[in-house]
Amino acid sequence: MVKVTIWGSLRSATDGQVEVEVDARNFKELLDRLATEYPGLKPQIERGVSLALDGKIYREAWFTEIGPKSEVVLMPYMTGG
Amino acid sequence: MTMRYEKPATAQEAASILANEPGVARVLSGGTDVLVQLRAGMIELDLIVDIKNLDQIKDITSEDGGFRIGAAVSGASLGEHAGVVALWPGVIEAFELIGSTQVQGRATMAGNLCNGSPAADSVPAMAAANATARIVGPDGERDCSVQDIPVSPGRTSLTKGEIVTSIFLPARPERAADAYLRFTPRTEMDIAVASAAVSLELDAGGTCTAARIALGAIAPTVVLVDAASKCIIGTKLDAAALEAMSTACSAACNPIDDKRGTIEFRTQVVGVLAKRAALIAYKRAGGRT
Amino acid sequence: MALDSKMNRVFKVVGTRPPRPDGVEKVTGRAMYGADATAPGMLVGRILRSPHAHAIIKSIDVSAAEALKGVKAVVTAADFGVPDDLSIRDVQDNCMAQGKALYHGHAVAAVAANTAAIASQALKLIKVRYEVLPHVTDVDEAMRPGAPIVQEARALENVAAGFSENVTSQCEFGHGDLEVGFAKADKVIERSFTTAATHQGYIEPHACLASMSPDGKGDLWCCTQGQFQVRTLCAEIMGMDASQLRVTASEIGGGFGGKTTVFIEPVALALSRKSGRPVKIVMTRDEVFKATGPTVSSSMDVKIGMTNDGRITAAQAQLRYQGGAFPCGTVEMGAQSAFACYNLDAVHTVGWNVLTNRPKEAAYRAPGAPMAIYAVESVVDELCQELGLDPLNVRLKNASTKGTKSSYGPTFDDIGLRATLEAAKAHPHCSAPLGPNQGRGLSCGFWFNFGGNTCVSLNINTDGTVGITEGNPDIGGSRAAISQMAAEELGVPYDKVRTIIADTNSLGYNDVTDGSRVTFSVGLATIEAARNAIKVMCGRVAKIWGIDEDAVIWEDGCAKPSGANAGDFTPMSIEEIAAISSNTGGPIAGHFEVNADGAGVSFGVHLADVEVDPETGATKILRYTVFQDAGKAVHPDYVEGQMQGGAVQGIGWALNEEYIYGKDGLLQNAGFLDYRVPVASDLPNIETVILEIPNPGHPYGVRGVGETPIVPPLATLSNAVARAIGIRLFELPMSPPKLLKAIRQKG
Amino acid sequence: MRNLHISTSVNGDQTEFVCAPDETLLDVLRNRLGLTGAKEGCGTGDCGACSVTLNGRLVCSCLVLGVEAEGAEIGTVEGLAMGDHLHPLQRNFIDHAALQCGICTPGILVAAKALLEKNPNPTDEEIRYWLAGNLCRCTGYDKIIKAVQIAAAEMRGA
Repeated sequence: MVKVTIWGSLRSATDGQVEVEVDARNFKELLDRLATEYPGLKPQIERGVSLALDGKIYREAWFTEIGPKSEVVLMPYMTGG
Repeated sequence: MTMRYEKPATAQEAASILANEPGVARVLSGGTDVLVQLRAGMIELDLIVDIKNLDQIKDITSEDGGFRIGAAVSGASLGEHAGVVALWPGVIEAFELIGSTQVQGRATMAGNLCNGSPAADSVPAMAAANATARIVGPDGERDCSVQDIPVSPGRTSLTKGEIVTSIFLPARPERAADAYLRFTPRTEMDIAVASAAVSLELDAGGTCTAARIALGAIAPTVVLVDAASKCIIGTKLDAAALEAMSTACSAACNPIDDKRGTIEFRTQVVGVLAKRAALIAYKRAGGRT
Repeated sequence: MALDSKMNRVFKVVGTRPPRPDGVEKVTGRAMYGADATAPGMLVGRILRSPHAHAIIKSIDVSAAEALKGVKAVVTAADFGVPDDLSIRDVQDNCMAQGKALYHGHAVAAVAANTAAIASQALKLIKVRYEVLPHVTDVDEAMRPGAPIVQEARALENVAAGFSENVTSQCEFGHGDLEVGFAKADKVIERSFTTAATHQGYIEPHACLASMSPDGKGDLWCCTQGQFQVRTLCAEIMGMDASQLRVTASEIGGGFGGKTTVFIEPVALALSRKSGRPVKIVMTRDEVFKATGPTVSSSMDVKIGMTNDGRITAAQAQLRYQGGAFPCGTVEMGAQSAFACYNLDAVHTVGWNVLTNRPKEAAYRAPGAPMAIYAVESVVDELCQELGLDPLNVRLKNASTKGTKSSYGPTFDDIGLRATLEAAKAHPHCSAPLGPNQGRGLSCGFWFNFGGNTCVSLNINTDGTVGITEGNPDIGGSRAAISQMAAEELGVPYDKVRTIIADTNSLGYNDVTDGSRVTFSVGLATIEAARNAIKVMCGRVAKIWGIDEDAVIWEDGCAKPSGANAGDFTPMSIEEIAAISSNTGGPIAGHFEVNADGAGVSFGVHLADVEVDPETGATKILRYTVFQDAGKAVHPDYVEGQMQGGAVQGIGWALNEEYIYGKDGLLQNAGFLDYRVPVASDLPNIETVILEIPNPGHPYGVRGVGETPIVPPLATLSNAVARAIGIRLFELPMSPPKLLKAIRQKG
Repeated sequence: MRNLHISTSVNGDQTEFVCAPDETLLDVLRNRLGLTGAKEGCGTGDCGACSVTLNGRLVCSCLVLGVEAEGAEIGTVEGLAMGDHLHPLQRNFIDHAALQCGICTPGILVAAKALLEKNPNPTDEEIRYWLAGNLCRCTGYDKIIKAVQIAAAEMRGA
């Protein structure tokens, strides 16, 4: 199981939980599980999210492997100037 | 667009062309205002009359101890003229504040005057210097005080067909000098939010015997503030005299709120500028504070 | 792709300052920018724009314009389809108003004609009937229930109740218990701030040349930060396959984020399709200000608690950003960045995006961060003043470091904030004496930096020189840095490498030049492409020598046997290998395609000394120093250039730059005269101190540097002014009328 | 619209062109003579990207009519280098990274050359004020000022 930190405005979709646990080995699985288990997250996941894995921000990479002890943080999809 | 371009050889010819033009016409000298307006679509012209071919239009000549400056003399040329710079440093510093080095390569004092902007930098300085403009029109030639030419933003007292052919900066006695200061948010490339020109004459003891103080960008036209002059005439520009002068300047303001500044700001700052310009002029004239 | 294990690598080319490859073209006037292209039979395109801030377009009559001699095509929204994708539809509607003009300057029609004069005349003949609607340009007003609604039904599911429909999204970040945190504080300060919208102010107006042929193929030449993005947007809007539209990026005269989308390109393509001729559109400066993408304006509240010894106990912010007439996500980045510099137990940020009748914002250097960090750094500074604490020491005490749980969630890896603060503390600027009416300001800054989709093709020419094809427009010297990294990796001299920027047909998809990503991502891909080419070369040499491929190594531009056991062979140089490539298997190349991650966040610290004229409110900058972690400065001149340029843009933002709207909702200062970017005489030298704390996500340790430097100047200058005259302003710009008013009110 | 026939000299070459009376010198240079080194950043004399010399004076070519070029001598960035030999300002701008995007560079080079002809040994402040009409949004001006100083020293033979 992977613990995922959810940002504030999405917590209404996770019954107010800051962290949720899902069974996933990579980002693709993680996003799929989140969308299934917390349907309220689906619109945001479809609009785009980034994921921080142990402090490093990934914007799209589905197959990035997640270790059982990894810190995973969901973030909005971001752009720069 | 069917704008025509004419480049007459004499002032009379220019006046006649302008007088007989049924459409919208403008004079082109340095072009740093008229071409901006044309380009920005603020004006649509039927005719542009380039006056740079006129006789003596690019000349600076000595006259009665002063200087006559042709209407096509650019800021860059004027600034290189040691005689004018020595006699009227405030007029020169005002004119040189207009635009960039590039704009100085083309801009003219006559153009700055005839554009009719309340924020024109050289106009308060010329007014303080008691400069006159020579005007040629369909009915001949006349001279007019510089401060009587702008009548409202963008408008002048010139009648149809009239053009300014030169500006005359008069002689002045020893122990006299002028100075100009403006406020702009940037150091350069900006339009005066408020400005002040001060021209002084001193006696041998350093007492101010005559003063002309002109303010810009604080009213629809340049304002000569006699009440402010009176505050410093007969003084050595002590703090109290300066404070009174500054207050008189602020009292003479009739500014607007716009994107460049507020009524409050213009009113306050113009007094500060007048005070500082007076001190610079006083020092240039040989006075010691 | 992680940082090379040989961490103590001695670089030969990286870190030097060679001349940039495009230098001669640019100093001789030969470089081709957006407006410099021409094509045979080319027409001039011009755009008619809304004179109203908000109006229904009842009808457009183009018949008189079409009838004008020399006019070859007129287009309106009716000439475009309705894309399925909402974000594409927004881009299209921004390029050509659909039914409603949403801001002053919104495009409503366009013409293509033989000459510019005819095109301008034709615009005047287009009759548009408008029904003028109430408008709103201020963010706080737009949020209130009852405000004029810019677009209906655009709010996302997560917006709380009680706002007007203009509030399109809401975001929240943070951790810890604020109540507990504030209770521990000895001093709590809460302040409200506003910042004006500013423009990137690139000197080159947008320009493009479009050519559509009757068989549906299109070519587009334009100044852009991302030709692939332009292709995606234009192909969708025009209903074309991506393969049929080739986009070539010209040299680009500045972007800073503002050239990451399209404004005129689809219009030029539509005019070209309709006229059957190439069409060039060049924006005027007036159009650039009115109808491209400035940054957001903001209204913000910040509350911070601090102990008497300078420890921040809790921090909270509410950010309200307006990004113009279409939804945008800038506030999310502001909300995440706001407190990123600090190691906090309790932090909470809420942000709202708001629609107004202004042009849709575009990215501008660290989008969303400068204003949020301005507000935070102002309150931190005020707390230092109130508690009598040294502002630099307080920041050191609270600075984020490796292991800090960031305000946006993840735990920081190696970051350079502390080192940067220490460098500032040790710098002579920090202790230089100050005179009357002078003050010294300090601020930290932060930006995420991004990687992204990147392709690089590296070809070994038959003479052993190197051609690199990459896909990101060079906005500030990146071709030099990329050539350096290739030269470093291949062991060849810098001048043997030439890097060019490909059109969209010559390479796979590359993300836009944004997010400080190019030197990082393209550099990374170049290094990997070089390694792939090296692998090919070593393989060829192994065959020649008849030894195992693993027994050949690459050193100093030569293939060598890996050791005595591999055999005794004379090393083969890249020139020798290239010369016989026909015999050994054909051309030699290395490619690399990646969606790069691991860009590594970046921190900066700025110090400024100012003098305020108490009689006029004018602020003069006396001294300015930028400290920033570059990871590894590949070409230090251009790293310094980014630091200096970003700082000066921030200085303009702090002091004078602003979008000024009248009560009529019209933009009042759409020109460089009254939109006051700093000129040379406004500024001192901008001193720079580059720190190099290697980024673990890049083989050479490179970090993006382009965006962070615009973040700190806002608070740096506000803090300096506050210390110079004892008055703190809570709005930007700190224009002289505002400052003088505050000075006089204080008395 | 009647076009006018103009004879002029551009970078020392006798040149003729026709243009409309309301066409700017900048448009003539770029669109009729193919000299696209001068850039249009604003069209209103506020950015300096179109700087050229007109009879030896530095001007914004967007604020000059093409017809005013009759009998004049015009200098543009294309005339700075002598053959393949760059002007010291050009070389030092490259060597000292005084350009990033490069769009303002032609105008700044023409302006800086005009300055050094008038004042071979300017102070930093004199350079900053002389170049105040040339906006640069990339560099923060620092490296431009330094490159002009280095070029000036080199041209003085210092």
